[in-house]
Amino acid sequence: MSSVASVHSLWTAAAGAPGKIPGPHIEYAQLSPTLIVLGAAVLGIMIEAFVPRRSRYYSQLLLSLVALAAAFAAVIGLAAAGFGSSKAHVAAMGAVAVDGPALFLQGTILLVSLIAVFTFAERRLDPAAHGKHVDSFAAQPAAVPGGAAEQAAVKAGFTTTEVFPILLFAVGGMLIFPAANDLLTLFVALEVFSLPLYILCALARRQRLLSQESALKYFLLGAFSSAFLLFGVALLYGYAGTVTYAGIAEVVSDGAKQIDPALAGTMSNDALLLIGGALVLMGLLFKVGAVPFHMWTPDVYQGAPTPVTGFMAAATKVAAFGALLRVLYVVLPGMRWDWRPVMWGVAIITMLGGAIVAITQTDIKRLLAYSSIAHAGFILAGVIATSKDGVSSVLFYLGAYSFVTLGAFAVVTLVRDAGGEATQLSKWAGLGRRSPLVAAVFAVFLLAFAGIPLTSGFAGKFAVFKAAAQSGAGWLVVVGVISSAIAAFFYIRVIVLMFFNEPKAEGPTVAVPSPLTSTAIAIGVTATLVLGLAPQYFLDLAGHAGVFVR
Amino acid sequence: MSFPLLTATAVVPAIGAIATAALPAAKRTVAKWLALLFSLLTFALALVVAFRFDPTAKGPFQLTESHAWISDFGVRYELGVDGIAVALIALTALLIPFVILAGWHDADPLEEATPNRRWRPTQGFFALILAVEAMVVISFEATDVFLFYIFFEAMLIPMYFLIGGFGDRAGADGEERSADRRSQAAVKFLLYNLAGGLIMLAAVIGLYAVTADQLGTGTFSLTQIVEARAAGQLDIGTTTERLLFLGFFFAFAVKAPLWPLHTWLPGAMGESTAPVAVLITAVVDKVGTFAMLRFCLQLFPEASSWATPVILVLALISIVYGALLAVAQRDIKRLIAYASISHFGFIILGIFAMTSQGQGGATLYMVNHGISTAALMLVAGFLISRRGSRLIADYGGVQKVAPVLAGTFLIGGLATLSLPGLAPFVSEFLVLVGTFSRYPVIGVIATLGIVLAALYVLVLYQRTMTGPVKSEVSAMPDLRARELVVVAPLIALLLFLGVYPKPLTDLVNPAVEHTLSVVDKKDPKPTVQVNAVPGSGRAGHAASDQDVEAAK
Amino acid sequence: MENLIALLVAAPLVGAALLLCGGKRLDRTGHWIGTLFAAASFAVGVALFADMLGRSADHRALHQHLFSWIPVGGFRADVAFQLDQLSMTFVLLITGVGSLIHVYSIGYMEHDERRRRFFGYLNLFLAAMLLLVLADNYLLLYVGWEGVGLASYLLIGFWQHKPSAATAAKKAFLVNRVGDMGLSIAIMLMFTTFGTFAFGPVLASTGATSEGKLTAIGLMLLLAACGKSAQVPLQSWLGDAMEGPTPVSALIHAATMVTAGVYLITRSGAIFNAAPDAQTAVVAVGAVTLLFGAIVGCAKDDIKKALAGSTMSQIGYMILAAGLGPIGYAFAIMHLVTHGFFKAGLFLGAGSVMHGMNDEVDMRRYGGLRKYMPITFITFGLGYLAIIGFPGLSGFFSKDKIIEAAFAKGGTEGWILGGAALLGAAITAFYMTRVMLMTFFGEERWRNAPTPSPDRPSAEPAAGTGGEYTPPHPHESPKVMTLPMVVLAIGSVFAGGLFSLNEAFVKWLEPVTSFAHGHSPVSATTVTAATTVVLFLGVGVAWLMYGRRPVPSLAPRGSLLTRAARRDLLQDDFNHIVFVRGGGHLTTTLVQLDHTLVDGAVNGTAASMGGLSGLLRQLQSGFVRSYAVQMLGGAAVLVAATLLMRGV
Amino acid sequence: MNPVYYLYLAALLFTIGAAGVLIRRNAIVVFMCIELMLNACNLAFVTFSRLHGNLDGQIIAFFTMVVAAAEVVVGLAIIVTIFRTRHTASVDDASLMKL
Repeated sequence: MSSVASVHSLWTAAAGAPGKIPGPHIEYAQLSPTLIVLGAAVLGIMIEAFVPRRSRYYSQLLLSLVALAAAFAAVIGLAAAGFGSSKAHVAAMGAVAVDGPALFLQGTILLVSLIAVFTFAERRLDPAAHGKHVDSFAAQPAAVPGGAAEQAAVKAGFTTTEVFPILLFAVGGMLIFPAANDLLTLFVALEVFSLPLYILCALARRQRLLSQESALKYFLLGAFSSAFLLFGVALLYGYAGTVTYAGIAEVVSDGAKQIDPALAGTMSNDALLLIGGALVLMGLLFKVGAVPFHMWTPDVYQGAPTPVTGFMAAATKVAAFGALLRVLYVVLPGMRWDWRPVMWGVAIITMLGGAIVAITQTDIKRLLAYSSIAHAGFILAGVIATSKDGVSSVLFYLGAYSFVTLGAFAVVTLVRDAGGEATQLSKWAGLGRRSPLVAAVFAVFLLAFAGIPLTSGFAGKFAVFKAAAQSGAGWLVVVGVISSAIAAFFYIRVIVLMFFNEPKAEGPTVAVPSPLTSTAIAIGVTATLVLGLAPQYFLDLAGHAGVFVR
Repeated sequence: MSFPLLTATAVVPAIGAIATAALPAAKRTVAKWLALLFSLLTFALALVVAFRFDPTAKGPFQLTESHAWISDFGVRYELGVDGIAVALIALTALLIPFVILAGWHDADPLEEATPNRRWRPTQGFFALILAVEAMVVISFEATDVFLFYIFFEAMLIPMYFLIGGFGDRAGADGEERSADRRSQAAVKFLLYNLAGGLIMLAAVIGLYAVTADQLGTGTFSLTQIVEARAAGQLDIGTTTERLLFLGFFFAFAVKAPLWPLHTWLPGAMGESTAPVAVLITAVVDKVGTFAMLRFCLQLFPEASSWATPVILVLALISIVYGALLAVAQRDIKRLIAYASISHFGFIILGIFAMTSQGQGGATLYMVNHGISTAALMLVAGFLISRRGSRLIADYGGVQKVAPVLAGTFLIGGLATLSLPGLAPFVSEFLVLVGTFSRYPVIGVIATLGIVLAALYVLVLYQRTMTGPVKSEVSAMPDLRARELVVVAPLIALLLFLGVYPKPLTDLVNPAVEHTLSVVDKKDPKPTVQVNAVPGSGRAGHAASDQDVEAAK
Repeated sequence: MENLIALLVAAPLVGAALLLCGGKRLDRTGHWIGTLFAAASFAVGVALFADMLGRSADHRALHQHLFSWIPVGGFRADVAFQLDQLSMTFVLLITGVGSLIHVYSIGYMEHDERRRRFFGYLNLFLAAMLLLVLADNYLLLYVGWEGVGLASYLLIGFWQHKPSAATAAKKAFLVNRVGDMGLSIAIMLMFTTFGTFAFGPVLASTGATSEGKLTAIGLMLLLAACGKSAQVPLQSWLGDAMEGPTPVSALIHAATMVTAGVYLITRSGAIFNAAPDAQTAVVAVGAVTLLFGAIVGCAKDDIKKALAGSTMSQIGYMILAAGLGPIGYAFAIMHLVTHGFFKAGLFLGAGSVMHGMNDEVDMRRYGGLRKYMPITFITFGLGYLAIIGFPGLSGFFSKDKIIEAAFAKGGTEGWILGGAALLGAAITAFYMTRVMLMTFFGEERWRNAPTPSPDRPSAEPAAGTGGEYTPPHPHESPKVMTLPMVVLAIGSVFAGGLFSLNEAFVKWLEPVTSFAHGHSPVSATTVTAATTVVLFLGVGVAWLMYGRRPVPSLAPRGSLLTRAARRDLLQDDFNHIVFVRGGGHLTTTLVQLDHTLVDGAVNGTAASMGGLSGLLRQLQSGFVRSYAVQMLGGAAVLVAATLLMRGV
Repeated sequence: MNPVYYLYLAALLFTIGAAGVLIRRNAIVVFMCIELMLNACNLAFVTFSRLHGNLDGQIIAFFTMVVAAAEVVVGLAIIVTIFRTRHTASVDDASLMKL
């Protein structure tokens, strides 16, 4: 029974004697994480409306932290209650799955967003304007940059506290995305977390032009790709006559059965299936940032406010890969032999493309963007394994990677000069001399990206490649290895820059952050090292969460 | 398992590294002494290991420790040592204190450098050295392929900072140029080795896939794999095995370094300070050759013997090529670097000769080469620090003004050309005999190496130490007490091991026998069986008499 | 008793250690310490000799096993000594002559501030040389073999501030290394063949293996011998080795070290006996060298170089003899010993002359010195008579026997060898007479200033006293120097006769080297007569050329042969062109290769990556619409690929 | 009339939309093209819904409209802001970030 089917029954009932309307049956407890976050988001809007400006910042911050923490607790509770393994099932009348992967990913997303909130709330990095602390978001985004309105807004000490509820909306969408169990929910969730992100991208306090440009690009391309996804959904619906994963999977696996000849043209028409599947995949790959759908990544990462970039880079990837996994493992396992080779190709060009183009980057944020593309390739290698190991390895990788990314971008926010963040690589020269600690921390993140042993990056990479190798894609591993060798080159370049080059006179200064960012970075480093030295516990976690419910 | 001795041996220097790094900028001298203390502590532990180790005992590994670590990857924290490992651990632990002493002032911040309480190069220098020691030691102890791999790779990072971060201020040109030449060398070192390591990673994963496929659960335990293979449970397909072997060997050949993968070494050794250069060639590179012996051969016996001919030829090329290039060098340290390439050729030759002499010799060679190169390179370092130049042409007649320095330099050089009576001779001759007894032609060509070695060493000595005294060196002070303390023990050791290497051979032989048994190779038997009667040539003349009679 | 053997080696070794590590505090007493330890070693030698004589011929060999040196697998190398008659002979020669030369050096090196180190090196040499002759296996012998090489390197280059000395030392070591290569290959061959390389087993079982193997071993041993004993083609280093202090030339490059090759071949007799081809090679080398050395000796004006040439040629005799097999071994050793006496004496004499002549070595700057340094003159003269084989003196007995044995080889080979040996004897007489005349007779050419010439940098006043030329004041050397010369002179007079008393020496060595009487086509008396005749011929010619008319103080251009001989018969030029220059080119090209090819490949990959990256970057044009196009294209490819997979 | 034709129409509309996105410069128009694509999807949904004889497709169409509306809100907001700052709505002008 699917939600839409219930309505259907309503329609048929209407033909006969009027009966009472059966309400849909929703397991609120099991959806609690999502509901808490979205509820908090709504509440946040209320706050914007009713709470006086001076106390908005703190109330919003408090609200978001509490909400996310509560949601995380709820996830833990569900997992503890066994919804991750034994009691895993499909809730909300087939719309949302509550199972291991879903919970694991939701947990990761929530943690990541929790840390992201810290970086969002940071207001010590920029010099205080007119005696008021300012964060990295525009005082009044609608105002023309440098225009009178904006100056007034700055003078008045406006701050865009809306970012917190917007963030929460995005998180809500991300929580549903990997749990979505029918294509409609998938599409809606996609939009629910994309739209807030488009807005967030446009809110940078400094370099507004870049920020707005990135928002525009992200929005247009995002909408474009979601249109493709939607069309794909339509075709799949046409193929299977339903949009529930289980339903489609059924039709896919045991092909055409008892269909009235009237539908012979469409029903179980493989062309529909294949094209539809491909288009849906494309939509997801776009979010993942896989070549050739990666074009938005560097521009958006560079233009967006760095806290937002960090949040996007970490959380979006987690959510998107979650959804991708579910689609591939639940909807399309029947046609594995069709999409695996294609995905191999995608994975390879993604790994190589990301690594190679990154070599010649000169902006740290763009560099990290390309590295995230390369990493998307590595993760895809695990996705393609189509085995329980594959799933759990991807889950682990996502967890490890998201923390490293958050930490790295948090560090980027610290290195500043007169024009705000000094993202020009050349300006980072000799950072290791001026402030060894920050440089060392960043070096740790870079080494983790490079997959040097004893960092989480290595554990993740090994897990993914192992899964790939066992699924018989040995040469995929070789390519992965080669591209990580290439990738090592530019990570090392940054390290050289920081430690072995003489600092420039007009070089950037490292701002002393408030406890907020410090904690964020600290958590990042700890996670990186712990997951590198003793990953077993988390591997087990991911391992237990490796089964999808159908 | 009582006290985890092996872990302790690796952990102590690690702690030392952290402690040293933690010291504030002002406490430079303290840092030095602390580092020295910890290195000596490690040496003491290494000695304990050596004495607790019983060469005659059964079983490949001793003092073993085994704990679960990452069961998902089939990885266990498995330590254990055989004779070879013990010898190399002892070597490492022995050399580090000397390296630290020799580098006593190498990392003192330049005077003109602005006082910066955050920037603590000295602490960093010694901490990094200790970190390298810890990682090297544990990779000698690891009997789990994955565990080994992790530290094999991880040790690149501290090495990289040592090379790139600290140079002798003796570049031909200004500090600025030499600084970026240095960082280039460091980057080359890192990327080259990283690439090798990543190729190996693919092979490691492949190994896991194979074991997981055939043994049910994937494992990296060397002993387990060897036993399974012996019991016939594990049968890696020929092609797979060869591919995996190549993956492993490539990494080790880069590290070792084997021609044509050697080009990172001269740069790295030339640009870094003498102690760091010693660290590279005498300690870190040994991990490569050691790993060939322990992992390549034991994990992939068939593939090893399949690849042997090619490898032998490459080793041969390394020997001659390295020596010839050493002759043509203008830079003292680069000369020593190329000499090392030649020597590594000998080591690899010995390993893949697959005879007990060859492999025993190779192992001894690792130890002896470590000591001799350390002696030569450190003295060279002292020399360079005095004159502020690495160019051979800038020296001349040093022998007259600094006889002790020259003398020690000469002894180091004589060891490098493996003069009988000094340790390297024993190992080199063993390698040659071992190779010759299976591959006569290669053995003979390799013997050319001893002539070329004499050439580059003596040319170096003549150009720097003899002849009329150059004005720049006329005021050169002789070795100081600290420097003598560094060099004298090394020389004494060279002499001792040259005259009485038995302790070492006794340590190594069983391990070598075990390796050969795993590879399933036997020493070729002599064509004539003689009843070895110790004693005078009397018998000989009886025979010769008969010959004479026959002749008539 | 055998426990004393180690003492032989240990004594000088300890001495060396003391002197080299002792530091400045020993500067004043160093030379005495050195001499003491040398003498001690000699005393032990004598004691052992007495003991050995006390035992019957078959039980004279002693054996001492110290410890197991390198045990790996089937490879067993021990540190063990073997003292038989052959070794004994060498021990006495080495320690005896060695001690004498120590004494001599006390005077000769008096004014050198590094005298202590000099004695240290001398002791080191003694130790190594004794190790060489006492070792009971080839590997230990190899240690001594290279040990003496090292000592000679250090001593030749003792005056390191002179580039020529440093170069000569390096050259000596390198050429020797080539020989050593032969020795090590020989040892490897033995190991693979016999599974051991101890004298006993190897020599006992030569019968059990193929002749080919033995020939190979023999040739490799010969190569080693050529290196150490300065035989053609590895002879080039000996002449330059004269850069070293004269006592060194006397001890190492005349009496002892250079004869190690003869020892090696004699010791390995059993191998050579079973490998005729190897023997032929040996005799060939010997014959060629004895002529080569003699010719070179004729052309040199440098007194030491002339003597060096003669050393070469005399050793040629010994090698020749050793190559003859059982009929020759004993005489080879006998000549070796007598040669040890008179050649050492001659060198010490030369040293004494130089000592009196401000280290002038050019014989054309000598002349008429006999009345200024009588003792030197007499001792030198006796040595001279001995070397040219003047009847009754020791050289006569030993050389005569060798020539005889050469004929006894039989067949044309015998005639050729005998002829060569005879010719050699004649030339020897010639060049030694030349030396004698130029040095001690004729006008006193050193009184007038030298006529400068390009090939004589020593034309500048040797004393280096400013502008105008001050003639040296020739004078007799101090007792401490003349005494050893006297002793050696006595030796060179009587040793030969003593040895030949009813073949005492042959009988003494017979158990070790096995002796067989050669059957000479020409009777012993004829040979003796012939030798005597050619001897006087040589002397006569020399007298005509250098005795009758005055010697020009500047060397005449001379015939082609003379000029070639002055340049060591162009051997060095050959080496220079082929090895030095050729090698130089080779290495430089290799360096280029390493940089451009091997390393270039690596850097190339890195660079190409960068280039590729630069290209791909261009796709990121910054225009949304181009991004959209690429996405669309990607989608199309994705769809197409999926469809292709199914083949729909 | 064969309902499949509707599908062809949908595909055609989708393609036109996509082409428009690629061709047009004005952000607003580009955006409208995207809307066109979404509506093409709607048509497809409705058609399939008719073919399959269940209502899912039609329901989805409603959802799509809502989503599209939301997109309009966000999209126009962004475009308007950019227009304010740049005084142009050409997407090609927004190309500061490249390479």
